[in-house]
Order: sequence, then structure tokens, then C-alpha cells
Amino acid sequence: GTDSDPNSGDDAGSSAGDSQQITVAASPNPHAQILDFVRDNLAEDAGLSLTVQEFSDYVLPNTAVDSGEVDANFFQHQPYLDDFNANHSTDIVPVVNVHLEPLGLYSKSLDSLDGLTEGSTIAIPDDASNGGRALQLLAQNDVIELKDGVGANAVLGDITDDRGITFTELEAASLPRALDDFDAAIVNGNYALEVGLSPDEDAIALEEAEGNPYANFLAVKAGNEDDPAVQTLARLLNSDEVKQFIEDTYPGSVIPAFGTPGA
Amino acid sequence: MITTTDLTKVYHSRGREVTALDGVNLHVRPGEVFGVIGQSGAGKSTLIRCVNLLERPTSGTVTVDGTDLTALAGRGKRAGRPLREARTRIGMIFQHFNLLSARTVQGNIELPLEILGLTRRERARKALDLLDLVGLADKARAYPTQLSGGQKQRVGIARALAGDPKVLLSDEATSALDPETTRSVLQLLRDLNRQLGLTVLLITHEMDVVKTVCDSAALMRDGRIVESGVVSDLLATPGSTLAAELFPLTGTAGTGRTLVDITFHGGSAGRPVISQLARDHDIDVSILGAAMDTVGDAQVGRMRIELPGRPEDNDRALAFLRAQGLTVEIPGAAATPGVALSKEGA
Amino acid sequence: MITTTDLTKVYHSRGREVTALDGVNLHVRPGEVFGVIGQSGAGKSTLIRCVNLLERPTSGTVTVDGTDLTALAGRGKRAGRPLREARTRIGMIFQHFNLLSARTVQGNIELPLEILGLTRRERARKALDLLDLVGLADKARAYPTQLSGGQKQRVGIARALAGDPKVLLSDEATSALDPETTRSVLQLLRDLNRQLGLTVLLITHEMDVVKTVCDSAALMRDGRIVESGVVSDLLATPGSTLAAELFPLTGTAGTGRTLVDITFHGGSAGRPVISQLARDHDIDVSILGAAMDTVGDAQVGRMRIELPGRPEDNDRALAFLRAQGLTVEIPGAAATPGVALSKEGA
Amino acid sequence: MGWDQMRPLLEQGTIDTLYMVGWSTLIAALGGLPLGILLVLTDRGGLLANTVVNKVLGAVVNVGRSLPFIIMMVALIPFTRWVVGTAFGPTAAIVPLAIGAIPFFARLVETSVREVDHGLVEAAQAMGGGTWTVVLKVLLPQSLASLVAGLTTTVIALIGYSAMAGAVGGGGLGTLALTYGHQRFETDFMYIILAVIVVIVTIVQLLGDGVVRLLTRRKRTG
Amino acid sequence: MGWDQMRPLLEQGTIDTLYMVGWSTLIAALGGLPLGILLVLTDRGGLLANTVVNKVLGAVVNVGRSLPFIIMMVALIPFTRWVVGTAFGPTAAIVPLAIGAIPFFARLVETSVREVDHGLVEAAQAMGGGTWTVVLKVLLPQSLASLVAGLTTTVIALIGYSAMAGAVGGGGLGTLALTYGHQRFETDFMYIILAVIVVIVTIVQLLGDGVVRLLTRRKRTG
Ligand SMILES: Nc1ncnc2c1ncn2[C@@H]1O[C@H](COP(=O)(O)OP(=O)(O)OP(=O)(O)O)[C@@H](O)[C@H]1O
Ligand SMILES: Nc1ncnc2c1ncn2[C@@H]1O[C@H](COP(=O)(O)OP(=O)(O)OP(=O)(O)O)[C@@H](O)[C@H]1O
Ligand SMILES: [Mg+2]
Ligand SMILES: [Mg+2]
Repeated sequence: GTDSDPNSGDDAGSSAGDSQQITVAASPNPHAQILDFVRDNLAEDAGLSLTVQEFSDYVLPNTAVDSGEVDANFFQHQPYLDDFNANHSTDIVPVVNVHLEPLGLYSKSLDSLDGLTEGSTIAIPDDASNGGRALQLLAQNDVIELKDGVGANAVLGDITDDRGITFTELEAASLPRALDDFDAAIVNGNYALEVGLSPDEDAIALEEAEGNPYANFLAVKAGNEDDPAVQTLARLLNSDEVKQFIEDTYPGSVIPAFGTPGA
Repeated sequence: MITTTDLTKVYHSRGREVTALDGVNLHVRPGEVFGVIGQSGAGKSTLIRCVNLLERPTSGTVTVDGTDLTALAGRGKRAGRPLREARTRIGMIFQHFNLLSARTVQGNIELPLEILGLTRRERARKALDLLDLVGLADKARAYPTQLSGGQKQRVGIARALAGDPKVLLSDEATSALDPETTRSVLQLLRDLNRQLGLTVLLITHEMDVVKTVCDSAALMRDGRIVESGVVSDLLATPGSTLAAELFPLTGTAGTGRTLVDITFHGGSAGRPVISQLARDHDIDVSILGAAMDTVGDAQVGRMRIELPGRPEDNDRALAFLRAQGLTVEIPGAAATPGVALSKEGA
Repeated sequence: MITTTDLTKVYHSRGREVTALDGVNLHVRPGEVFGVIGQSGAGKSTLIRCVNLLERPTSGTVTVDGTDLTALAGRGKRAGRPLREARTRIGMIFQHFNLLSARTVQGNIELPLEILGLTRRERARKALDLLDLVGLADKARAYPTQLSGGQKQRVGIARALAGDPKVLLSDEATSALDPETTRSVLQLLRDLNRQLGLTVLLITHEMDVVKTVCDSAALMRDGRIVESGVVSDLLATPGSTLAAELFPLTGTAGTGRTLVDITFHGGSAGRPVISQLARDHDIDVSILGAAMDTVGDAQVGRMRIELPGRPEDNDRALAFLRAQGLTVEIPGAAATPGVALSKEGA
Repeated sequence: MGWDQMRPLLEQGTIDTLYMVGWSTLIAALGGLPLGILLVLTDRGGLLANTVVNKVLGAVVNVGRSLPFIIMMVALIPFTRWVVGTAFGPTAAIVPLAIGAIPFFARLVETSVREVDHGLVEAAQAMGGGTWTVVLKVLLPQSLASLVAGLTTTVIALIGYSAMAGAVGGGGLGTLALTYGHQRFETDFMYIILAVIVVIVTIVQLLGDGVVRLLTRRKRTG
Repeated sequence: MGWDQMRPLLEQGTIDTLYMVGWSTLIAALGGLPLGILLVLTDRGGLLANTVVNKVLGAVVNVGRSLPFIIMMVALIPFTRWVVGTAFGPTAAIVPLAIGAIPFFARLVETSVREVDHGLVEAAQAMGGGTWTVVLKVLLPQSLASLVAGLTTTVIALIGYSAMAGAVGGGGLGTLALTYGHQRFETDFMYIILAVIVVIVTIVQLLGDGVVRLLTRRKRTG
């Protein structure tokens, strides 16, 4: 753990003057890529020494923040964090929203939702973070019906009417590769881009960007929100340069969604 | 029946060359039991393995029952069909039996018949016949581990006979057995040799085995055959290493006395030679050492006797013994028979 | 030196019980070479392994050099310190040598010295001394694979001698060797027995080994000792199975003739007994079979002779032979000596 | 999560695991057996001695054993699709599982077959047997017990690997443990799943040991 | 992605892989060796024959080998933190890697040690040697070549396993291949990484084979 104490900012006294250090746990894509951009282009000028540690898991980054082994993480959205805090008695809080990866329903064989009938197959993400969100998207588009009151934590068992459609859970990164094998698949925006799908044009159903609760944010253990390093990183993540980087790198599939969480 | 001409085998291992066979000319006549003896490393196993081409000779030819096997072998390392077919007609038994532990006794004997392509029925009949022949009719369904060493070797022999071979090769087939079992296995080989007219080439390092069953024998040393021939002829050969090894003698003469080694080969042994010598020449004959036995039905053996007086005093006695058709040697006068002499043998 | 009292060993395997030793009372005197022979499965290995308690006897006691090892053994399966210390003073050599292939010859001989806790220096000195003793001074740095069988066994012997034992146990130490090598290894054992006053208990299934080096011998069958004693005494015992096995005779009498088996034990063999018989009694003595040899320095052996006339006609001749101190048997008159008789032995 | 919800998941997970592991074991056995035997036959001094073939096969097996399984699973997606028509689901997961297990089992086969006494091979050759005879009548039957032991090891390794089949929608107990236990925080359920896995592994091991014992009974020295 | 970007990633990945695999091999060797030897010694007929201990150790090893590695990694987090102070990063990944490899190596040790001729053990006992003598002076030196071969196998398996260290931030080549090849669809880069892995595996295998050959030269029959 580095300096989560606001007063211990300059222990090295390096040439940058008030050198701040921060280690952030992040999912490889696109979170770590965004952080890499910050580290390589913005951090030095801001006097921030940023270390990015990539995690391919969705639980351990929170565990690591809670234990103080990393200072912050950047991989999740509010519904997932709420659920995690409730289940693990942790107190991790969001600092600043960065982006949204709108989930979309894509298909190689169908042009619209009408094609989904009895016997159709749909692949959805198998992770807790995206799985429930995918079911919500399908429910909002009347493809299925879910039990009342299940939010972002919906699981396949919560489906009350599947209209005869078969669902398969796959690892999120495998979903773009599954389009040949299923009638349709729910794909995260960033992965869609990698295989040349455009959310705006190719999705037969897409999450709304407006009022979307699934913005991904920088999160820290409660009490560390005001740490200068955290604040510096938060500022950099919501900078124009990052906005430009996201729009250039992930046109349409990752959308800048800056601002204070919950606002 | 088995002829090898200028057979050589050179092993290459880690850059070193080992000449295991160095120009071996072997001739085994049809229907005889031929024993090859020699120290460890002499090349005995290599020789027998060259006979059915399990080992490719470096040069020279091997002819079995009129067929030149070396010509059949072809170029490559793998045995082609003609060679494999020739092998089905050459039986082989091994020191460590080499029975398949996963098969029953009957299954083991059926293996060569499977290779020959016999039907299940024919195989079973033949296997049971062979088990009868080797005296194990009640063990057909047993597994090799349930058998004693002698029984295992009998199964090995039955298996080797499955292809109705004219030739049986045996590499130390009794070396892992105790003497009593060895005797019974050798007896079986002898019987088969007689009943079926089988030619047997056997390798051993036990002189007793040669004594008990062999018609002919060869002694190998350093990859060469240093002595070979019909056993009774060898016994008649003065200075023969094989004869000395087969019937070893011990004992040294007192001063002023004469040591005489007499070799009996064939019928004369039954005659009262020693007592006639004593009576006719009126001398005291002391028997210091003797090894006399039944070899291939003929009474043969050697005896070391001591005569009073120096060798020159005993000319008449020696002449009498020679007149009986015996081989007479004066150890110490010539070189001592035994190891020291064997380098000059053959 | 080694005494076992009512030693029994019962193996339990898969519900079946095998009685490998069935009340063995063995007594080996200090300084003698004692041979145990018997067929495969007779219990020889079990017996020798019970002597140093590698195998726990089911009942009975084992005393070596005055120490009751069975008392030292304790309850558990593991060998406690007192037993382990007693073992350091009992050397053992094995049929398959059991040398560590990963150590040099010297390293192998040093192993027991390491167990004894000697310093590196003392170990090296002792090991080189022992290598000298067994005639392998130049092989100290070789690895076991680079040695011949006989050389390996010499290393095994040197290793067994490292703890300055008074007792050497040998389980078929020469069974894997060829006859020439066997002879040299046995000679070495004999020399060590004389030079160091070593007591040797050796197990073998080869009669030749007993003939060559043993002072005393025992014959085992089905877990029991059926005959035992000093070799020359055994030879004097009419109907002794061991004697018949050591010096086997063959040959059958013509009709109206008498077959006589004579056993020479000790000095009489050097005397011209046969020729005196022929001259004094004026009869033709035919020697049908003979096995005479040097056993523990005494000229001993057996001979089968044929006399003209029926047994009752030869009373005087037989009396003469008995008067010479020889053991005289008429095979066929009594039971034939050999296997058939051995069940009544001891 | 209550037992009512767990039960169907557990049942389906067990079925999926058995289905995936069963088929992939079968395929791994069929693929690994010849590969392992070839490794022995083509080795120096072997019946089909061929240094080049031996080195190439050895390299293939080594690479196969060292590739991270998940990567292999992803890399094989086009192949899987070509073979079974789809790249996802339990049936599709069999393909990477089997292909991952082939080199694993092949090495075990190699070790087992190498242990067959060379004297038995010579005996078969002396009878006029060719390479096929040696393989089918000597090497395989004589190493059978050891091969079964190797297959048991392979099955157990596959049960472990199948946890990663979740990446391609394979389901099964391992994936359940990861999804529910780890990601959805149902720790109790995870422990139940692990217990089921341990039970299955134990049964496999006991069954394998039993067969091995049965086959060894008559064996030992020939 | 250009070579300029790849290079530092490849370098760091290689360093991380070697670091994680190196240490975890060392620990697996230190843990698996005694465990494997105990499995032999406590077996029926062994020097320390003890059926209960043997069955328990055997069960632990089996369970250890069948647990999905990712689950084990997660389950070990508290333990890892206690041992190395943190549960994340390359150093922390060593702990689950090592613990996963211990039962794997232990089984290989067991097989190797079992192959030591029992006659050698008896010879040492006949000299008055106790269990320690037998283990240190007979079993280990005599099975050394085989143990090294087993260690080579373990290292190669660990290179495969280390790809999953990414879940706890361990990095390394396998994780890189997953992240870039699988998640970022940089297929070319993935193949380059795989090539590097194959090269490392080949070097490990050649080194291991070399040491084994060196140790076997003087061996064969004793
Ligand atoms: N495959 C091989 N490679 C290298 N050298 C060999 C090989 N087989 C045998 N030799 C060598 O050839 C020589 C003769 O060996 P062979 O096995 O024929 O002897 P042998 O007379 O059968 O001895 P033994 O009585 O010990 O069986 C020995 O020096 C041996 O080391
Ligand atoms: N560990 C064991 N478990 C069960 N039975 C055994 C065991 N060891 C020996 N036996 C049995 O005990 C008997 C005596 O065996 P032992 O090895 O002492 O015979 P041996 O006289 O040394 O024979 P060989 O000449 O073949 O070495 C045999 O019937 C054998 O099967
Ligand atoms: Mg040989
Ligand atoms: Mg024995």
C-alpha cells in the first residue's frame, strides 16, 4: 500500500517535487488501456506516479482495495459495487465516473428483435457484473420477462417467461466470437468494437446512454476519497484528453460518461 | 541345419566399437543338440540372436535349413515378411522365459499361432497338444505368475514348438533354474530332440548342461569359436580345453611319482582298465581325482591317477593305457590342461 | 557363532498362510564356512534374512556372536538403535550385488562407514584398504556399471567387510556369475575366512559351491533343515542325501555283477585302494562313475564300481574296502541313494 | 440461495461435467494412445526408430502440455466449430479439453509402454511377429494396468481443467463454483460444489485403482 | 500494435513468468519431495507403513490435483496475504502456484522413488542404516535422474498454470497472451507470446533432459 495518508505525499522528494503515488487495479480492457493512456501522457505533468495492475477477475480488485493492497480500482459500476459491498461487508465508494460500455444485442442472422422466436439461442455474459445487466436489457426490450424487483443481479433463474429462447452464459470476451454459433449475443461495447461491430449500426438492441446506471468508475475504500493522489487521478480521468482518447479509440462502443457517481 | 559363415557383429555405442562376434563359422548338423559355452561377454547371446536375425550381423551369412536368412533380411532395420515367415519356423526359448503375464498359459502358447493366422479352434487344439507334450496339460488356464520356474520354462518350450520348427534356439534356458529343475528341463529338451528330430542350438555357461544333453559343443572366447566338435571327439583330443572344463581334475603328484590324466571316451570306461593295469603290471595305482559320467549315453570321463616312479619308469604302463584306446596325458610334462592352455585350443 | 532356535516364519499374503520356516535349529561354529542348500522355495533366503532380522521371525530366537538379536528387535516394525548397531557388525552380500549405481566403487564401500559415523578421512582409508583386500585397488573411482559381475561382487564383499564383522551372510552371492568368476569369488571368501577368521553363512543352490568352500552344510526342504553337519562327516553317513547330491554317480550293473558305491572321506583317497583290491583279490574292477575332488583340502569323493559276480560272492572284497575306512554301499540292495531317500534324511 | 435453487444447478453441473470429461477422456485416450506408442517406437533403438519423427512428436507433445489451457481453448474456436458445428456449449468444450489432454495422456502412455520388458518384444519378434503384433499383442496388453492408472490421472486432470470450460459456455461444476461461489458470492454453495467435485474425483480414483488392482493381480513378473 | 509497444510488454512478461515459475518450482520441490517420499514410506510394506497416514496423504494429494486452479487461487488469498504480506501481484501468485504444484510433483516423486530397487533399501538396512539413511543415501540419490525429469514436467506445467495468475494481478506471458490475444483481439501479438512460451518450454525441457542424461550415464543396472 502506498500513501493513502494525505500528509505523506512527498516521501521520495524526487525531481517532480510533490510526487504522488497511486496503484490502481483494473480490468485489462478498456480500463487498463485508459489508465495506461493517463500514465503515459498526463500523469507526469500532474506529478502523479501511476501504477496499473491488471486483474482478469471481477472480485479480487475489490478485495485488493479493501485490504489496502491497491489504492483504487477501476472496473465496475454502481449496481455491482452495491451488491459486492452488501455481500462482503466492505465499504468501497465510487470517486468519479469515467465511461460506459453500452451493452448491445448483436446478431449475424437477424435484422431485428422480431426474429427471436421459440427455439432461438442467445449468448449472454457469465460474469455477475454483466450477466444481470444483459437480462435487464432483454427484459426492457420484451424478449423475456423477469421476476419483479430483481435489478442488476438478475440470473437466468429469475426469468419468468423465456418465450422458448435458450440462453447460454459465456465469458464476456468470448461473446463476439460466439456470433456464428448463436442467433444473437449480448456483447459489451468495447468487445464489439474489437471485432468490427458498431453499436450504433449493428446492434439490434442497445442500452440507453442517458440515465444509464452502469457507468464504470474509479473506486476507493471509504475514507480515501479525498486523498490527493486519488483526486489527481480523478481529475485526469475526467480530462478532455481522456475524453478525446476514448472517442478516438472506441468510437461508439465506449462512451465517455464523466461526472460524480450518483449525480 | 544351421550354418554361419564369417559372422561378425560390431556394436557401436557412444563412439566406442565392441566386436561381439569376430568371424564365427558355426556348423550345426540336423538333429543334433549343439551347445555353445563361454564366459560372460564371450558373444554367445549375440551369436544366437544373429541366427534368427534378431540382431543384424555386421557381415557374414546365416543359413538355417537351407535358407539364407541374411539374404531375406533386406536393407532396412525392420524385418520384412520373408524374414518374419522364416522366423516362425525357428523356435526360441529364453533365460527369463519372456512369457506374457497378461495371458494364460494357453494364451501364451497360442500367440505364435495367432501370428501364423490359425483359427481359434486350431489354436486351442494345438496349444493343448503342446501342453500335453511338455507335461502341463492341467495348467492351461493358469497365469505365468502361478507357475514355478521350471513350469514357466516348459511353457516357453511349448510356445517355441508351436510353429512346428525344425530348429530350436535356447539362450541360457536353464540358468535361472535350480539344479533339479534344470535336469528335468534338459531331459525334456533331450526327449523332444529324439522324438521330433529337432535340431537344438543351446547356449549356456554351465558345463553340466553340455555334459547332460549335448552331442556337439563349441567354446567361445572374445567373439570367436576357439574349439568345437562332437563331444566324444573333443574328449579324445589331447589338450582340449573343453574336455578339461567338462571333466575337471585336481590333485598333485608326490615327489618321484608320475601323474597321469586319462580320458575315457565311449565304451572303454566300462572295462576294468585300472584294475588290469594294477594286476598286469603289478603296480599301485592311486586315483587322485575322477570325473566320470554319462554323456549322450556313452560312458565318458577323465581320471587323474598317480603311479609310483618317475614318468620314464612308467613307459610300459602308459603304453598299456594307450593300447586300450584311452587318451593319456602327463600333466606338467605338456602344459597343464585347463585355463592356461585354452588360448592355444582349436 | 550363529544359533537359531525353533525359528519359524509364516507369511500372510491375501489370506493364505505360507510357512517359509518351520522350526529351524541352525548352529554355525565360529570360523567355519557353512553352506545351506535346497531347492527353490525351500526357505533359504528367509532363513538368512531372519539371521540379521531383515525379516522378523514369527517365533524362535536368533543369536549372533552371543547377542540375542530377537530380544533387541523390540515390538514395532522399525529396527531400533540396538538392532541397527548389531547389524553393523554382520556383513551381508547379495545375489544381485545391490550396489548404488549413483556412487563410485569407493563411495559404495564408504556407505556402511558413513552409517558408523567415521570421518571422511577414516572412511577413505578403510575403503581403499578393503579394495586392496579384494583386489580392486585400481577401481576406486569407477561406477558399478563399469564393472563385470565378478568385480561387482568383490565390491559387495568389500562393503560387507567395512564394519569389521565377525559374521558374513551371503545369499546366492555367486548365482549370477559364470563358473570361472564364481570360482574366484569363492576363493576370495575362503581366503577371507582364513585370514580374518570370518564366520560365513552362505546360501546357494549350486552343489559345486558347497564342494568348493564349505566346512559344514545343511540341506533345507519345505522350511526345515533335513540334514546338516560337517561335510566330511556327512560323506561318511550312509544314505546321506547331501553326500549323494555333492558327488552324484550314474551307471547300472550288468546281470550277475555287483554295483558298489564307495565314499572316500579324508586321506584314504590318496591310497591305491582300487589297484590293491584288484591285485590282492585278483578281480577286475570296472569304474562306472566317479566324482572325486578336493573339499576343504581333504581328498574326498565317491566312486561307483562294478565287481564280477553277485553281491554274496564279493563279501571278501567288500570287507577289504570297509577295512580301508571307506563307506561302502550296495545301491539297489539298500534304497538307492539320491532324491528318493532324502525324505528320510536327518 | 436455497437448496431448491441449488439442486437443479448441481444436477445440471454434474451432468455437464461428466458429459464433458467422459467424452474428452475417450477422445484423449484414442488420440494419446497411438501418440504415446509412437513416441516409444520411434525412439532410438525402437522398432520404428526415426529420430526426426521422434523429435517432432516430442516437441508437439511438449508444446501441447505447456500452452495455457484457456488460450488453447480460444485458439481452437474455429477448429471446434468446424468439428462439432458450434464453438460453444458443453459439446464444444469437449474439443479443447480432449486436445489439451491428448499430449498429457500421451506422455503417460509413453512411460507405461516403456516399462514393458524388452524381452517380451523380442519373444514376439522371434515368433515372426511384426510391429503390429508387438503393439497389439505385447505392448498394449502388458501395460494395460499402467495405462488404466494413467487414464485415471488424466480423468482427474480433466475434471480440474473443465472448470475453465466456462469460458466457452461449457458449464459444469467447476464453472458453477467459479460463477456462483466466486463471482456471485454464494460461498456456501461453492463449498458444496467443491465437495461434489472431491466426491467425483475420489470415486474416479477408487474405480481406477480397483481396475488396476484387478489387472495387476495376475501380473508382476512374467 | 507495433514492436516498440510489444517489446517492453514481452520483456516484463518473460521476467514475471520466470520469477513466478522459478520460485514456485523451488517451493513445490521442497514441499513435494517429502510428501512424495512419505507416500512411499507409509505405504503397505514400506519402512514407515501406516495405512491411515498413507490414505490421508493420498486423499490430500488427489484433492489438491483435482481442484480447479482458479478456485484454489482465490481460496488461498488469506493464506497468501499471511505469508507474503499481499495477496496480489507476481510475488503473491507464487503461493497458489507453488501449492498447486506440490501435489503434482509429489505424485511424480512417489513414482520415481518407488522405482528404486528394493534390494538397495535392504542392503542399507543390513548395514544398520535407519529410515533417514535409506531416504538420504539410497532413495534420493538413486532416483535423482527420475526426480529431475519430474521437476522438468512440473516446471512446464507451472508455465501453463501461470497464465491464470492474471486473476490475482500476477502478470506474466500467459496473462499477456490472454489479455491481448483474447480480450484485446491482438491475435498477432498473442502468437508471438505463445512462441516465446514455447521457446522457454523447449529450453526447460532440453536443460532437464540434459541433466537427466548426465545423471543416468553412470546408472542403469547397479
Ligand atoms: N546392444 C549392445 N550394444 C553394445 N554392446 C553390446 C550389446 N550387446 C552385447 N554387447 C557386447 O557384446 C559382447 C558380447 O555380449 P553377449 O551378450 O553376446 O555375451 P554373452 O556371451 O551372451 O555373455 P553372458 O554370458 O553374460 O550372457 C559384450 O562385450 C557385450 O558388452
Ligand atoms: N514376502 C513374502 N510373502 C509371502 N511369501 C513369501 C515371501 N517371501 C518368501 N515367501 C515364500 O516363502 C517360501 C520360502 O521362500 P524363500 O525365498 O526363502 O525360498 P528360497 O529357498 O530362498 O528359494 P530361491 O532358491 O528361489 O531363492 C516360498 O514358498 C515363498 O513363496
Ligand atoms: Mg548372454
Ligand atoms: Mg532365495
